[in-house]
Order: sequence, then C-alpha cells, then structure tokens
Amino acid sequence: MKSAAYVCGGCGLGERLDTAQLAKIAEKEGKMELVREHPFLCSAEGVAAIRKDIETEGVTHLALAACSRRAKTEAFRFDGAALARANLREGVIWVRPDTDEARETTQEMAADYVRMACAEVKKMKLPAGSAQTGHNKRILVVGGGISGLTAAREARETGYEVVLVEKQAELGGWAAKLWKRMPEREPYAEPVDTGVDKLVEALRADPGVKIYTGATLAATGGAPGRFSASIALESGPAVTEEVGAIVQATGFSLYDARRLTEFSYGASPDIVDQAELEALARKANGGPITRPSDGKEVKRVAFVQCAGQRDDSGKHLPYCSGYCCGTSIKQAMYFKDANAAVDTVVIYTDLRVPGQAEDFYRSAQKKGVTFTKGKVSSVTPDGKVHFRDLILDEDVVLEADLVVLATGQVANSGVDIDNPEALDANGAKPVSILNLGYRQGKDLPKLRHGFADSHFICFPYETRRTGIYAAGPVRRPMDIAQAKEDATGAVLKAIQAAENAELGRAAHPRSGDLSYPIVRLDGCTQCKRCTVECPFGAIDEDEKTYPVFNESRCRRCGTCMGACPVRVISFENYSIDTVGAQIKAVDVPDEFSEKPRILVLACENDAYPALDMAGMQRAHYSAFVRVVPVRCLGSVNTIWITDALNSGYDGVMLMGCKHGDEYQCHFVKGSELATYRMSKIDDTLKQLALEVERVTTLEVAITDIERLPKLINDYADIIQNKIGLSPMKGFA
Amino acid sequence: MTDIVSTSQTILVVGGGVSGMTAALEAAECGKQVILAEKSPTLGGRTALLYRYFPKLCHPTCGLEINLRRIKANRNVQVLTLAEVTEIRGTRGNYEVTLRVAPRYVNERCTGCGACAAAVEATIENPYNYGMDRMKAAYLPHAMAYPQRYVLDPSIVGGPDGEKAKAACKYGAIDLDMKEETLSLNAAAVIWATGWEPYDAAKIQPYGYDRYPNVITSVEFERLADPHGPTGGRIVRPSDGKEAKDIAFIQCAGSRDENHLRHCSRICCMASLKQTQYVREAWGDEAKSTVYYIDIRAIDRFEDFYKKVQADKTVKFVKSKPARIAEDAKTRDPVVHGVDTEGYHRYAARHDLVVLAIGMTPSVRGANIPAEVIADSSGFFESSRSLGVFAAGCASGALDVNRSVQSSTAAALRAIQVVNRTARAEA
Amino acid sequence: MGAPNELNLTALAKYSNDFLREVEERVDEGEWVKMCMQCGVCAGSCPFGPDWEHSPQKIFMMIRAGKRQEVLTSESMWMCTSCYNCVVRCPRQLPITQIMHGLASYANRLGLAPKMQPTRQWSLQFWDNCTRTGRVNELKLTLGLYFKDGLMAGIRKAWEMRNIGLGLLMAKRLNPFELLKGHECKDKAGIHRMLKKAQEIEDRRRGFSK
Amino acid sequence: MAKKEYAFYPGCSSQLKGSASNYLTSVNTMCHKLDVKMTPIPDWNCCGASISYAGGGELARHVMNARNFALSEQHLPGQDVVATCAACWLGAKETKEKLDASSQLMAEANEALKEAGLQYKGGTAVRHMVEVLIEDLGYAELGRHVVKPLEGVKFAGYVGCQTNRPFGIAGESFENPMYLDKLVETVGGEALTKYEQKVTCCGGALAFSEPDKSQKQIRDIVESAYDAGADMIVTPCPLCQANVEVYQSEINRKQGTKFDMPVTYYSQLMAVAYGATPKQAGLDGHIIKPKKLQEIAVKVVPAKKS
Repeated sequence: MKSAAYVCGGCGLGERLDTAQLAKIAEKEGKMELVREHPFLCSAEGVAAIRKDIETEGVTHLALAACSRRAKTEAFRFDGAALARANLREGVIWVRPDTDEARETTQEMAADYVRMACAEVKKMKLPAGSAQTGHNKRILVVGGGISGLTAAREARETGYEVVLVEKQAELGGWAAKLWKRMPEREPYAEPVDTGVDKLVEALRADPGVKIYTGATLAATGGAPGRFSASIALESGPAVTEEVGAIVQATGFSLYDARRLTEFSYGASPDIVDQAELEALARKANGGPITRPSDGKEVKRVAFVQCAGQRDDSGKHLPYCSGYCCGTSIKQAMYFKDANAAVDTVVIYTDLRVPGQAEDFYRSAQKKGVTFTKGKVSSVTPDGKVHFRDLILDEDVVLEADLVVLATGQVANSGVDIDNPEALDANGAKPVSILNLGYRQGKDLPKLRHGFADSHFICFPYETRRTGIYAAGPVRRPMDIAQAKEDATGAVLKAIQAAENAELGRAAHPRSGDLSYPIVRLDGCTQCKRCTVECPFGAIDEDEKTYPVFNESRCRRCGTCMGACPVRVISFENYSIDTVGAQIKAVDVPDEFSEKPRILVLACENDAYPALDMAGMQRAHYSAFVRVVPVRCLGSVNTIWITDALNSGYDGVMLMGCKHGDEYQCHFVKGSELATYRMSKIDDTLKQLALEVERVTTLEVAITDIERLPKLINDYADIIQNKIGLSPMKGFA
Repeated sequence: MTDIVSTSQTILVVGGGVSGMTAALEAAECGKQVILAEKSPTLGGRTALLYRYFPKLCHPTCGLEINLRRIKANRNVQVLTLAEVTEIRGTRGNYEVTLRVAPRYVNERCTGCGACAAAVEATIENPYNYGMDRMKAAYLPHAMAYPQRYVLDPSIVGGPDGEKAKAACKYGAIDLDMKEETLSLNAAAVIWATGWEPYDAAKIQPYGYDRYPNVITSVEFERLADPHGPTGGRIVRPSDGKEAKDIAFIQCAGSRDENHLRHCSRICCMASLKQTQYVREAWGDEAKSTVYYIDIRAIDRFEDFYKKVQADKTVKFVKSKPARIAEDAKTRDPVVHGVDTEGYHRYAARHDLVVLAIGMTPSVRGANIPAEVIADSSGFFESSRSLGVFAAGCASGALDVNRSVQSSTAAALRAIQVVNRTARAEA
Repeated sequence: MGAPNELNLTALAKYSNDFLREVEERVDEGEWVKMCMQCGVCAGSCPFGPDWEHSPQKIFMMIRAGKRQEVLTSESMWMCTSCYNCVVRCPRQLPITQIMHGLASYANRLGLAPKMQPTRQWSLQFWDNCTRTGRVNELKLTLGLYFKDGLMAGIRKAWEMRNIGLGLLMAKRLNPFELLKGHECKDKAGIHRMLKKAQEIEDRRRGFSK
Repeated sequence: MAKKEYAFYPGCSSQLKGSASNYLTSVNTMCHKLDVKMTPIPDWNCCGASISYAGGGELARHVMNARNFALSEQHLPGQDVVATCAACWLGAKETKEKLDASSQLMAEANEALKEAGLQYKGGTAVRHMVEVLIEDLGYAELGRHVVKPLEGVKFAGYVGCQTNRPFGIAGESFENPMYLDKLVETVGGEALTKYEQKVTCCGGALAFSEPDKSQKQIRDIVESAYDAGADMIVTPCPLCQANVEVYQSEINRKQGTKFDMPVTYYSQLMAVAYGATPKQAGLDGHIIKPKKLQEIAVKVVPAKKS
C-alpha cells in the first residue's frame, strides 16, 4: 500500500485556508507517503498528476482534500485505487463566514477533515467483489395468471429460460375466466378478447419454458444466482429446480362476498360478484345474459361499486381495488351489446377510470349505461337495491333482476412473517407461497393491507428479499393492463439480480458495489442480532446459530455491522475501523480551549446531501462539528459513540431518515434500528457520568437545508452554554 | 466537441426525468450500454420541481439523489444534456439517430463555484419555478442539478455580461465560442421518456388564469410550498404577498373535458390532496382548503391518503366543477362560482388563492416523434413490439411517479430484448 | 326541494330508463342526456340559476331516474334565456340550451307544462306572431303580452310601461300603424304550407302522429 | 362596383320602423362609407329566434331559416348571408350547421321548402356583420376611414350572449372577447377593457316574460358600466341594446336608481367616426341620448382627403 494526499487550492480554498499547513498535517499526522498541493485539482492537469502518481509512483490509496464526495465525481474516479475525500468546500469554507475571527476555527475544521480522510483511507481496502457468486440465470415465475404468463413471455423474449409454477391445474388465472377485458389502446370503446389462450399456447410450445401446474413451492432456498426450489406436484413426487431469480406473481383472491351480509349475497342466486357475472357472460356467449335463478333474460341489472371496499367500519377492505369501476363499465356493456333494451345502472361514489379509460366510461354512456352517484345501504334477497341518491339527495329503491357486487382484490401474499398466525382479509389462514428457508420467515415481508412489500414510490420493485420480485395484484391492486406492465418490469429486475449475482455485485440501491460484509466468526458470540436485524433477510444461521451470510442477498447497508456487539462484521472499504479511525483522528482541544467537538454521523443519502446543499447556499453553521457520512444509520455501531465520548467529544448527533409506516430509509429499517439502539445508550452515558443530551438522534430529510444548520447551531449552543464541555477530555 | 460512444447495441434513452433515468439505469445495471439524452441542462425533469410526493409526503430529491449516485457510479451510462433528438432513421435493432446539442457556454472545467453567477448582472425568468421569479443569466438550474455545472443563458453571450462571466471564472470554464453541434449515433432501440407538460391554464377561460393573479396552477403551487421555491416555501399570494390560508383546489382543470383534454390526468386528485396538507402544515388549524371535484380518483392504495385528508378538519370537499371564477376588484380575492351537485347547493365562495389542478399533456406528442410510432388521440404514444422505439413514463400515458417507474422499467426490458436479439444475430 | 314524494314514489321505485328512452326519441337533442357526468358546470353557469328549481344537470339525472312527471311539469326549463353559457362550458359538450328548449316544448306538447308559466305563453305567442305573416309584429306582440292575463291586467301593464312606449314611439322604434298592418312576407301562404309540412314530417319522425 | 357585396338579412327588429331601426340606419351609413353593398334577401322571413321553441318544433324552426337561405341562393347567388341581429345570426347559423351535419334533416327541410316552391342547396355561408368588418375588411381598413376619432369618450363594450356564444367571433374567448374593445379603439374611442359584465346575459327574450329576473341582470350590466367609468355602453346586439336601454327607467322607478346610461351600436360609433350626421348614425333612435357621440357628430371638421 502506498498512500498519497492531494490538497486543492481551487474554489477559494487557497484564499480561505492555509493549504500549506493542511499539506503538512497530511504528511506529519496523516502519515501520507506522498503529499501534493494543486491550485485546481479537478482540472485535466490535476487529475493527470494524480494518475501519474498511481502509475509511476504506485500509489494505491488516495486522500483528496477538495470538495464534497458528491462533486466532480467524473474527474475524481480512479479505478483500482482506494479513495477518501476531505470535504473542505461544501463542508468547510462554504459554511463558515469569511472573517478574521472565524479564520482560526475554520482552519481547524479543515485540518481535522484532512486528518480524517488520511486516517480513513489508510484503513480502506479495495473491495474485490464477493466470491460467493451464483451462475444460474433461469427465472422462476410463481403464478400462472396474466401477470405470471406475461413475466414468462417477457423473460423468454429477452432470452432467459423460465420455470413456471401454477397452483391450479390450468394456466390463465382470473384472466382466463373473463368473457372479455377492457381495451388497452384506442379506441377505448369496446370490450376485447383477453388473449390469454394465445399466450398460454405460445408458452406451452416453447421448450425454454418448463411449466408445472397443480404445483406449489415446498421449499425455496439459496440466493440470487443460486436459488433452489423444491416443487411439490399433485401429479407425483416433488422435483427440484435451480434458478437465478424469482418473480412472484401470485395475484389475488376476490374478496369473499359472503362477508357482505348487508347485500344479501348467498341469499339469492341473482346477487353475484363480478367473477360470477363473467361466468354468466361466457355462458351467454354474446347472447342475452340470463339470470341464475330461473334462466330468464336479465332486463334490469344494477352494479354496486365498492362492495366491501373503501370501508370505514373496519369490517371490510379499507382500500380501493382500482380495477372494479372499469370492470363494471365493461360488464354493463356486455348487457347493452347483447340487448340495448336492458336497463343497466352503475351505482358509484367516485367513478375511478383514470387516463384514457375515461373514454371507456364515455363509451358506456353512449351505449345507454346509467351512472348514479349513490351510496348503497342494503340489497334485499328479492333484488331491491336501497341506496342514497347523492345527486337527487333522496333515498331510492331500485328493483333489479340481477345485482352485481363489485368486490375487491385480496393479495395472495402468503403468511405474514411478522405475525404468522394472522388471518387474511377473507378470514382465511394463509399458507406460505415461497416457503423460503430464510431465517426471517417463509414469505416476502408485507406492507399495509397484506400486499407484498415494495418501496412503493421511487423503486416499486425493491422488495426486502433480493432476487425475489413481486408483480401484479399481489403487490398492489391493479387491472390487467397494469399487471402486464408490472410483470414486464419485474422480469427485468429478476434478470438484473441474476446478472449481478454472477459478478458478485450488490443490487439496488448500492448497485455495482463490490464490497460485502466479512465476518470474523472466531470472535462471534452467536447473539443473533445480525441475523434478526438484517432488513433483507440476507443472514441465516447454521445449526450452531452462527451467522451464515448470503452475500448476493445482501444490500451492503451495514446494519449487521452496526448491530454486532463484538464488532466482528465489516466491509473492506467501510468498517468499524474506517469510521473509528476518523473519529480518533480529530484533534480534540482541552476543556479550557472552549472549543467543543461535536461528531455528526450523517446518512449519506439524505442528511449529507442536505448539508452539502446548505453549503451551496452558503448557510453557516458551527465550526465545532465534524461530519462523517455513513451508508445508513443502521450501520452505526455504538462503539463509535462511546469511543467519541471517551476521547473527549462533547456531543454526538446522528442524522438519519424518517422511519415508521411512512419510512423513507433506503434500507427500510436502518434508521429505525439506530434510533432503537440509541435509546439504549443512555445507560452507557450514565456509566460515564455524562448527560443524556450528549447523544441526540434526528430524523432528517434531504430538503432540510434551512433546518440542519439551525439544528447544528442550537445543539452547539446547548453544549457550550447549557451542559458545558465534556468532563472526559484528556482521559483518552 | 461532445465525444460519445455508440454501437449497434446501444440503447438511447430520450428524456432525463425520473422515467428516463430509471429506464437508463435499469438497462445499464443489466450490463447494457446506454446513452441518456436530456433536452435541458440538467437531469431530474419535472419531479425535481416537486416539493413532495404523495402519499408518503416524502421528498422527490431523495430518490433523485439515489438515482444520481447510481448514474455517477455506472460506466454504462453516458449522459448528454442540452441535447434534442431531431431525427431517427432505420428499423428495430438498427437506428441512426441525429441530435442537436445546444451550447452550454460552460465546459467541463467548471467547478460549480458560482463565481460567474456572482459576476453576471442580467437575470432571466426562472423556468424551474415556472417563471414565478427570476434568476441570474449564469446559473446552476437547481441545488440537485446534474451535471453540477453552470449554464450561460444565450441572451448574455456576446454581451458585456458574457464577458463578465468569462472574466470571473479562474478556471477557464466559460467558453463563449461554443456552437450548437449536430451529433449522430447508432442505437439498437430507443426509449422515449420525454414526460409531460402542464396544460396551458390560460385556455381555461372561465377560470381567468390569464386575468387574475391569485389563480395559479398546481405545479406553481408546488414551487410556492418548496423551500427552494420563489418564496422560500412561504405560501403567499402573487398579487400582494399576503399569506394564503384559505385555498381552493379545483380538480379537472383541463382534464376530462372535451374542450381541452379528453383524458383524465390521473395525478391531479392526489396532488391536490397532498397540497391541502402543505396548507395544513403551514397554517395549522387556521388553514382552510376546499377541494372542488367531480370524482376523487384516489385509486387503490392511495385511498388511505384520501381517508387521512377527509379526516382533516381544515379540508372541505365539494362535488362540483366550478362554473367560473370572478375577482373582487378591490381585494383581488378570487370568488369561485358554482353549484354543489350533491343535493344542488349554489355557492359563491371567496378564497385567498385558487389552485387549478392542471391537466397533463405529453411534452412531445407521439405524433411528432421523428420515428414511426403509434400515437393516441391525446398525443401519448403506444409501444409496439414491431418497433424498436418504446415509450416510458408520461410519454406513454398520464401516470404518477411509481407507475412511471414501472413503465420505464418495462420499457428498459423491451429495449434490452431488441439489443439481445441484435447481439444474438451478430454473434 | 323536490316534488312531493307520493307523486313519484313509483318512479323512485322503478328508477328505470323508460323515460330516458322517451326523451331520446321525442326531445330535440334528447340523445345527449345520457352523456352528462354530473359535474354541475351548467348549473353554476346559468344567469337565472337561482330561479331554477332543478338545474340542468339535475334534470338530466332526474330523467335517468325516471322522474317523468316531476321533470315535465317543472318550470325550470322555462327559465332558460338561451345565453349558451352552459353549452360552451360543458366538458361533455352537451347542447344544453337546445335540450332545455326541447324538454319545454315537449312538456308543452303533452300539455304537462304549467299553464300560467309566462315564458311558455310568450314563446307560443312569439311563434304564432312571427309565423302568421312571416315577420314579427312587434307592437301586437308586446301588447299581446300585456293582455295575456286579461284586459284589466293588460291596461295596468300598458300604463306602467307607457313611458317606454312613448319613448320608443318618439324614437321611431315603435310603429303605431303596426296595429293595422305591420311588416309581412309576400308569400305568406307558401310559408304556412311549408310550416305545416315541417310539422307533419317531424311528428312522423318523433312518432307523435298516429 | 362595390368593394364587397353581401346578401343582407336585417331581421324583424332591425328592419325599417322596427324596434332597432336605428341600428339599420347606422349599418347602412357605415357600409356606404366602407363601400360595402348590402342587398336585402327578397321576401326574407323571421328566424324564429330562440324564444319560439315552445311553438315551433325543431324542423319548423329550421325551415324558417332554410327558406331565407334558399331565397338568397336563388336571388343573390354566391353571396354570403350577413345578419346584423345576434338572434337572426345565431338562429340561421344553427340551422346551417344542423342541415350541413345531417342529410336526413336536409332532406326533410327541402321536403318542407318544396311546399313554398323553394329548394336549399346548402351552399350559403352565414356571417355576422361584425365578422364581415373584422375578417373581410380588417381593423386597419376600418381605421382608415376615420375622420372624427371618438377621442375622450369612454365605452363599456357589452358583447352579451348570442353574438358570443355558442359560435362567437373566430379567435375570441367566450368569457372575455376583445373585438368590441378593438373596434372602439379603431375609431379612436377609449375601450374600458376591464368592464366586468361584457358577456353577462341581459335576460334576452325573457325581459318580456320575466321582467324582474331580467332587470336584475340589466341592473348589474349598467351598474358595472358606471363603476368602470363609462360614458356609454356599446353593443352588437339589438335585443341587448333594447333591454339595457329601455328598462333603465323601469329599474329607476322600481329601485330608486338614477340610471341614465346611453346604449349604442358599434355601427353608430363607426358611422359617427366616419363623419356621419347624428341622423345618418341613427342617434335620434335613442331613449337615452348618447350626448357625447352627438357632440362629435355635429362637430365640423375640415374634410381631409383620404
């Protein structure tokens, strides 16, 4: 290893700081073997100089004292060299006033960041990538409905082999049971064929697709690139398939209309749900639709929207299933197209046909379908629909000879791993779908309402089980068009996971990261914290309850590293030491200097950019803080904090993302776990006879550009003027 | 001269918003070569101009930061800014694309220090705040701008301000002689992710957007609430800077309307629900939001958020498409006239500010794409297997952010399918 | 608001499309009624809005709800001033003005329209007046309107309006000789034959003639 | 040979000795100055107006207009039918559009017309006088003839309904049309562009059957003209003119207002600006005299060569 430090004089650094002194510090204290100053380091010349040192001087470790690690990334990209950056621009001169009285503390700030960068880089190793790779790239698709079929087809179109597992004896799922479906492109005027048969045919004919029907997953183990699925068959002995990634397209069950006693479902054969109406339409085969009770042609049909949905009573589904308005419009057309004289009334509270589907609504109106904004209170067995007409503001009784209840979708998402006994919305006890052999449970974690876990806004495919992607209504209520689009996207993610696994690289959000957790098992106390806390279920346990890391399931957040009480887990370029060394490198003045030192551990995705942007806006904050970016607050090991306090720091601020239901943490649980751990640190503080204020944990958003400097200054004020400097100084 | 490497297996992504970035990254992270071309000087697109996302009320810049990190770290993605596609020739698997690259007048030596902006005096309308304020004619588009490189507005090039900027830059980053370039490159497939534009509110004459200063659009309101916005996040009236506490949100402003946009723009209901919470946050119980709507389309899981807002005492819902807006000549208060159709109640409601939940039109109508594609009557374009040009995000239809991301991920796969076929053919 | 419930309980109980179909067949532009999406723009756009018992959009809903009696006996349609505000703002581009006129004239034709509704009488007089000679006789028309409620009422009305009358007279905008013989077309007979024919044709089309 | 020729459809109110005869007078003067030849359609008949709906069925009302088209095709072939009255224009244009759109309706109409020995081929274009001025002549041409700019006179441009909706003048907004203001400025007057009641309904034909409701409308229209500081209201519609002028005394009597707001036609403004006498401009046809206009009209200016 050969280390070199470069101090930039550009962007005012030269004018505001004594760069010569900084260079000296890098050499003397930072122990860098090579130290250079440059007036404009990110220029072609500056970068060339660094390259030259790498090539001719054999430099392997670089500490750049210039701008933020978020800036000039193209210029400062040196493959094959470990790199640490001291943020002297956004982190120092831009957040400090350019005044004589400020000069000394500003220089000290810069000096510490140089020390920290040097210390950090010396502890870094260049990650080589996980050797624990898998080379299987087949895609396992669970579920043979329209989502699963689409996933299989798209995988094939991309050139990947597919294993398709369907619980039922037949492929096609709900879509195959439909008479027609909503159109997916203009004109949005008429119901169209589902196209399921063609799709099934094509897949059946394709040697690249292995299809198992009447089949379920008895056990799934392994990791991306090397999953192993044991498939139980009704037809015979179980088989095992090796696959690289999994798409879970297990769809939905219709909300059980029998729970809708207020609508007399079950009390009359002429009160049906949408699925049963599809069956009636198929039976009619384009002719007049007849009613189950007496086979007479239906003359007056009423559609009750949101049946058992958008429910406040807590009895039924609280959410909207999204597809039902379109479906009722389509089904009303079935009647009108067969016989325009049939009265069709759709009773809705909000008609939800977004985008171009508005045209489908218009088309139904043209056909004479009547839409009434109303709330249905009850349906009697004789087909009387009692509702409040919200426009005419009166109670109405509508006599229909067929009533269709638009019930919702209940996700087939398996067992709730946090509460395995929990019943689903239909009151059924769910059976596991994936039967994962994971330490943390058999199925994908669930989000609200029992839908399979997904990040939901920015990264809808990110589940907490790397290499397993939910697609279609199991992830969120949706119609056929959306399910097909969703399945297509999910297949890409599956392919991506398999490809990355082969190269030993991380998946989203640290995609391409070659580092991975390395554990020193001889030091492990089998406390299981890592296996329990890993947000991604990447760590299993062996029979002796030692952690077993599945590196290609790992997202490199470092939560395990933060959890480990004996600190045996680290990454090559991000470890207990790389951060610990930075903390120790800071020069802590004695208590008489009246210069406190405040350690800030900041989430690199939100808090750190916010601090950068505060700098870009030249917002000033205290010169006493020393900011260390961390991958996630979850990776913060308490040793860092106790070390800091022991070595005389006066306070520690942890800045992480919002957690809870509306969490914004990119590693889902990281900031939550950190907050939990810190709630426990008070005891430690008491042992050290320190005030609890010395450690504070904050929820910070990337937009807190005004708020952050204020928080920092307020905290510095508390330290200086309320609780005073730390009594621990000088003991370290 | 812009140097860019393209091969017969390159995927060209047009548009650098959340959809384009997603499509580019998902393809690149599958190991494909991608060129990401953006018309404006920065990536980020329209979501970078949003304060918060529904339903979590989290911050778009947070996801943007991750995507920018992914782009910075990924060598498979080449980013082109100020680049517009002028021609696409060829067929699926083998396209030749011509782009016009406008001069930035700032080269790669720019450190982002901001000395040029400090030196320049001229200001221009700030498009990143929908023209609600002005910015220096030498500018960094916004705090999250990538590339983090300044831009000179053409209006000052060749003038004294241009020279001032040049003189102020110690690093020789200002290049006043930069010229427009024409670039031509190969691509196996093209992903069209040019996003959307707010419908021209002035065309909705009964609402007087062109006549009354206190009638604004939902996208403008988003900037008002944003700390990076023209008011630093203070919700005040354009006419007099007075605090706007009683705000009307009018749905379907342009959408679901044969006189304007026939389609439903999908996002507007949720956007307004979200914005009522800005008002609540700003003024607490003094806040007063009124949502005028035809149908609240809080589809699927968004219903939770609708319920939450319904439970908020400061928010009122009126089932009505307002007939017109008048202005009180003295106070300049907008007065909304209409009928609540639930039981037929006439109203003439005075508000501090009216926000039009403005509809969505495709930025580039499918019909105008310089390649053979199928466009629907609203100008959104429909992907087709037989072609190698695929729509992603709001170019394909009125979508919210997470559906745009889904759509872009799917589009990326379709493009990869073309590339893989070409590769197999060539192998 | 709303008519006595006894009257339309049956209608309520039915909520059938029969009346909607009747309107589609027999009312000018009636086939548009089903296209309304109940946004309420028309209701808010009408200058006489406050005087409508039922707004246009509500009338459309009532038609779909089968409230035949309540709609056809309503005064509301007669409030239409033909200002076309609703028409140009309707997001579904319904020809609302024409539909209101159509409903009114249909109600009148069935004898369900309120007899004393002033606009109804005025409308009938106007048509009668302008078709008699092919051109409007403004004086007769005005006086006719004054005397619609009988002689005394007419005299009272005329007396109230005398200033206006005189003013117009002096401004040469009212021609006393119109009482004797006013403007008229030469081919009155042709016009009458033409209109008779038109009525026949339309009755045939709308299925009135039996 | 006149510069432009049109088949003129004056309509019942705007005919000689009609309630809007002064409109006719001013139009004739204006057209003469602009060298536009207006030939009345021989034996034209009433358009039926909107208000006749209860009496005449749909088809009957269409054939009334169709008859005028047929006559104009027969006697004034190739000439556009030009109406000055909003109702006539609207009625005719509506019929025109309907017949063009539906071959059935066209056939039915002709079946009825046959009874009057007429046939409508469907060629006729229906225009409003204002369209002729703006589209066929243009503001520049209209301005060229001004000899007495209406300096210092403030006009509230009251467009009303039927010249504005549903058809309106091409390129104008239904809510805020500008052409009347532009005409005012073209002849040197001051247009009060912020006048709020531009397109408010005056009650139309219901001024007769529902006087109170209509007078509420009229009150707003006049009041707002005063608020805007208008010397007079100008309008393109004879019914608007009549209602808004005639009922001011009624409203004064009933509600104690002191309205005395003249209501003029655009054609009168132009006639005066073009140097017409008060009589030629039909200024004698008002109950509320437009004094400021009269003053200009009687003013003698050195006739300048144009």
